[in-house]
Amino acid sequence: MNSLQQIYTILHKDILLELRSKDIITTMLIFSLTVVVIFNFVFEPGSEEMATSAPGILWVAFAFASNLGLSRSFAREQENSNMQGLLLCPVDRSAVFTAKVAGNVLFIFLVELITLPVMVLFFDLHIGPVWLPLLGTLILGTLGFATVGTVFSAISANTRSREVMLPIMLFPVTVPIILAAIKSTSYLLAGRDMSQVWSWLRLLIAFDVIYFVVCFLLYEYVVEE
Amino acid sequence: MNSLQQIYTILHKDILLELRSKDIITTMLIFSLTVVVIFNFVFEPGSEEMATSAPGILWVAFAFASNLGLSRSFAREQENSNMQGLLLCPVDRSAVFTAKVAGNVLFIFLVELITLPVMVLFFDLHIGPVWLPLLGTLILGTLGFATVGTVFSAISANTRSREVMLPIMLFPVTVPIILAAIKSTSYLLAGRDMSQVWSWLRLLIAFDVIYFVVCFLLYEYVVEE
Amino acid sequence: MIRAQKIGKSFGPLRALSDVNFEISQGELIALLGANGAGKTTLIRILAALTRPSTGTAEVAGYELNREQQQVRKRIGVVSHQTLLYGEMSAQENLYFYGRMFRVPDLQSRIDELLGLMELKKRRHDLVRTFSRGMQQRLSLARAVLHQPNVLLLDEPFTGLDIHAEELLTRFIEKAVADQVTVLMTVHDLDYARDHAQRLLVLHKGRLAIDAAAAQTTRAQIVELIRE
Amino acid sequence: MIRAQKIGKSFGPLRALSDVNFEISQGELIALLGANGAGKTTLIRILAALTRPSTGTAEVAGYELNREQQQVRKRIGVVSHQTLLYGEMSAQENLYFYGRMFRVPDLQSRIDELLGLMELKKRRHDLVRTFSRGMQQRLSLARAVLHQPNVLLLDEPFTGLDIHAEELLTRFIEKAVADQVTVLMTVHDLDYARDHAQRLLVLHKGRLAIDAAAAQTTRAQIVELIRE
Amino acid sequence: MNSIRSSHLVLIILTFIVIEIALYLSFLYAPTESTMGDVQRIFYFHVPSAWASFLAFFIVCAASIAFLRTGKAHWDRLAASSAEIGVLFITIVLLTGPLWAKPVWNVYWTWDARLTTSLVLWLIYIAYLMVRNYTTDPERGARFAAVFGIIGFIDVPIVYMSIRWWRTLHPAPVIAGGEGSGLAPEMFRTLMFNLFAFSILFITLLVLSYRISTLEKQLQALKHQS
Ligand code: HEM
Ligand SMILES: Nc1ncnc2c1ncn2[C@@H]1O[C@H](COP(=O)(O)OP(=O)(O)OP(=O)(O)O)[C@@H](O)[C@H]1O
Ligand SMILES: Nc1ncnc2c1ncn2[C@@H]1O[C@H](COP(=O)(O)OP(=O)(O)OP(=O)(O)O)[C@@H](O)[C@H]1O
Ligand SMILES: [Mg+2]
Ligand SMILES: [Mg+2]
Repeated sequence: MNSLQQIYTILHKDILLELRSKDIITTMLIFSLTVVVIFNFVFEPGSEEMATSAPGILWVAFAFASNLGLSRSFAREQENSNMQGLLLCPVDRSAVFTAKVAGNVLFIFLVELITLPVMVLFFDLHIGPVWLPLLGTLILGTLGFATVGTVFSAISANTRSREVMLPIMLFPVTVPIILAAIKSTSYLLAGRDMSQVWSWLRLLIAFDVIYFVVCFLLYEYVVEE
Repeated sequence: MNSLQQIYTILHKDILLELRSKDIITTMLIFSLTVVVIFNFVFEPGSEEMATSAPGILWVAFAFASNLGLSRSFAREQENSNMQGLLLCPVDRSAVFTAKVAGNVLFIFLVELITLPVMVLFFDLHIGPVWLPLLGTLILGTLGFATVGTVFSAISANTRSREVMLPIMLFPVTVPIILAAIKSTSYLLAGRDMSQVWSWLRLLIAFDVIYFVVCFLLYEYVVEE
Repeated sequence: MIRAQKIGKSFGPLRALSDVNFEISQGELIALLGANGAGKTTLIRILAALTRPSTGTAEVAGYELNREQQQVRKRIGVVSHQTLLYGEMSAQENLYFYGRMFRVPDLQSRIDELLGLMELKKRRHDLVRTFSRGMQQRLSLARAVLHQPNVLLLDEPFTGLDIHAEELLTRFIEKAVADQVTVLMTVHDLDYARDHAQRLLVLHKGRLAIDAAAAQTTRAQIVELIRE
Repeated sequence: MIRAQKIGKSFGPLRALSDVNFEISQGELIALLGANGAGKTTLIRILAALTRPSTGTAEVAGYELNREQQQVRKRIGVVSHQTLLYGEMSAQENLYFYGRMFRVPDLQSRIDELLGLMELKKRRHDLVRTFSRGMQQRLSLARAVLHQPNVLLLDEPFTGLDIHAEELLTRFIEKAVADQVTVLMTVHDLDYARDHAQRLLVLHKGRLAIDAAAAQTTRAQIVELIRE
Repeated sequence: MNSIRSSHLVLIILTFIVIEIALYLSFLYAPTESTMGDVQRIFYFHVPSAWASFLAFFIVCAASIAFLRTGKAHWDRLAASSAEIGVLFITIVLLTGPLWAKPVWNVYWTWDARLTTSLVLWLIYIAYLMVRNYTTDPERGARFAAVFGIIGFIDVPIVYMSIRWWRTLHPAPVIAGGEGSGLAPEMFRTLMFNLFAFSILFITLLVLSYRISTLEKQLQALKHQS
């Protein structure tokens, strides 16, 4: 495909900017730790609730962190109307979309990978036997979140007075993803039957595919003025 | 006081901008509602856990929503370097601070007032007899949060990755406020003795006063270049 | 190389452009003039495919603007009111990024050449956000011409440039025109436009009021249009 | 009205200004010249109390910059590279806000006067973000002079203005100077500076290279400094 | 070239001696604790590290106030050095704690008051370091960090008290713990000496780190001139 190189170029630029500032990753990392600490005050220590709500806290932390990461990633294209600069380049909108999704998935997933072990320690989780399906859930959840988030952050970045749009759209629309991810994570951690987990995972995959196709098709309308 | 009129002018401008775009209030509202909804799914509905953790969820939702509102409120002063425009005006930094805190408290409190009834429904809370002290807790918690948040949002606006720096600074530092607010809310809802509640409320007042004085004194170092 | 047909643009109730028609052939240097708010930027943005016209069509560099955007984009270089540069990347990195996006062959030497031309070589590794206004404008010019476009759309390209850079840019444009590049640029300096441009387009409240060679219009005519 | 003593400013390793000394008395119109990156904006920002100098002190409008900022602020009007306007408020609302902040007496009629002067009256209720570049610059000028400052610090005030607005501004400045307002402005147009300013300050790589009346320097001298 | 001043050399040697003694006391002199066994010896590093970090954060606050009042850059450098070392020590607490917790509580972590507090403190001072590094203009970064350092330090006692009222599981204070804190005299003496030793270690690290940042600044200045 002839735009592969351009996808790579955009991705490379985003990684370069990230390596330069280490903004997104470090801050998301610390942020998700902070979220975990804050959420702890919701519960009495050592209580049952705490153990059962670990998957919820985990995903809410990831969702918040991703939201911030996404808005940062698009804010970068805004400073000097850089998105217009991208639009001046002879590149398909779909290539821009793919590159942006790839970058966002990469950053968010990295953060999750680093945060997860810390969470495992903090909540005394036993992920030994289920680490593989857990990783799958993580990737699937991230993919869905980043896909929708990429489109929405483009909308919210492009249309001025609708700056609010990212969280307004992102959270309600991704509630299904977050829920499916929470459910399968908690089933996995509770050692439930794989078939039960699988029903949620299937849902997650379905959401991912639908969102990706729809977003891919809609993206070009979103980035243009 | 001769800067009272200027405080009012700044506040009036912020309210005008908000009325025009409604972005701060809508964002915060949607966000806190989403948090409540997600948590609703984390627990089995109608369970014991749900009732005991309601105050925690309430405050965590408010804290995260406020964080978003605070960062937007400062982003507005940034678009065309408007903060520099404010600094060119012959007005004490402390007046700018007071106006900004007032605006933030106003917006956050409004959102809380709208969210609260929803929470009451969702979590089946009984606030009839304690609504007055509950409102007091709400105001006190908001005040402390907005005070610290106003200083930190001015700082974070001048850092790289500003969206993320705000919560990273804000949440750890406001842990005492969040904690005291959760405690008094849950004592109130559990129908505990007013003297027990009062000991936490007193603490909250003490925090508010300390933070306000310190932030008031430090603000001038933050806004100047 | 550029043909605009009945171009109109409304922003809500406000008509920024109405019924604009003109043609520019290859190797022409055209100045787009007009009062503040006359619609110059809007027109340039439409020709650069950054905004869709409300009505009308245009052809740029031999391709239809609506249907063959990619082909158009490959062949145009745009300088706009914003710099379109990444503040947190260095001058060199910005050019490298755009160069790759345009698949510029032999990119590094092209970058060296342009940084040399704009006299930014010493600052090539500094972050763009630390640049002064004029330095950013210079880099923005370098960015626009990186891929050797056939058509240059320049919106107030002299903004913030010192007199030395102004001369450099003038010489650059002259050379480009000699190489058969088509240039459409907005300027406020009437005398500059009259001295350098082969033809003047003057917008007046969104309509094309004058389309003539410099020699065929008087300065007073244009001034009057700008004064309203 | 302005006295700069040994002003220096470093950005990390980069020295943007070193040892700048000058004095400007009341009612003078001074042009600040220099190549891109020479330090003009940095100097203006220091005098406007928007940035602290790394070394040195300054006195503006009779007050010490560091100690009596409020007094200084009341008396200066600043136009900078940014417009400092709120995009989501109308022209009228922007001026009203700044007017109240400066406690401008009889504000409404002052706003009317300035909107008339800048010929923005028709657009007074439109949001500023929909303004064209030149219209924003006009409004930014109105904002800067709203409170009838004694000292004007203008950083490239002509940017984006059409020739008509340019004349308006020139006349406005001349009138202000006749009323004993002190004006320090940066421009790139040498001829304009030589024709209008009583004295020229030329920065060269952060140092004050020339401080002389226009008649006492040749154009060539300045051009050479700008060419490096 | 006196890259190491003699006063520094004295400090370094003193620290070395004191730490050697501390090691001896902790591993050989102090008796093995009856229920927890040898793990308990972590205690002698765990507690002094916590103490050293509190000291460090106090210095951050004091130096920040001094910096804002005087605008002298050396106060800022002192605050920055102290914060870095403080974060180092609180990190040691956060590492030794779980190491100790696993054998005795059978989990690495629990959301107990003292543990949560330590984590919150760690987060606050990580944020402090980030504010400094993430601000684009170094002069402002110093000012921001100072402001944050002051507000953050108000939190140190508050966080401590408030969370203690909230929940607790971690051992009660031994030093001012009143009756029955049940520490053998040898243990108590060892702890006391280690507190002293870590204070010396902290001071040495601070002095050296401060010296390094001064030298760095001079190097920068030299680079300007050339
Ligand atoms: C898991 C992580 C842990 C953390 C973050 C932690 C943190 C701290 C901190 C900050 C202090 C100093 C507090 C003060 O002086 O007020 C402290 C003291 C102490 N810790 Fe821990 N601790 C941890 C685990 C443990 C464990 C597992 C034990 C033993 C069962 C333990 C025993 C002690 C004792 C005996 C003191 C001295 C108490 C005093 O003198 O106040 N800690 N710890
Ligand atoms: N996004 C927008 N929304 C509403 N109106 C707009 C928008 N952009 C431009 N306009 C209006 O369209 C008209 C033309 O604007 P344009 O920017 O094209 O003018 P211009 O000729 O470039 O002026 P200048 O010389 O000041 O740059 C103006 O009246 C302007 O207010
Ligand atoms: N925030 C900053 N960080 C680092 N360097 C800066 C910063 N601001 C300005 N500089 C540098 O200081 C020097 C002077 O910049 P300044 O903006 O004052 O130039 P200028 O004379 O206004 O130029 P122009 O004519 O292009 O507007 C330049 O080399 C610029 O790169
Ligand atoms: Mg324009
Ligand atoms: Mg400048």
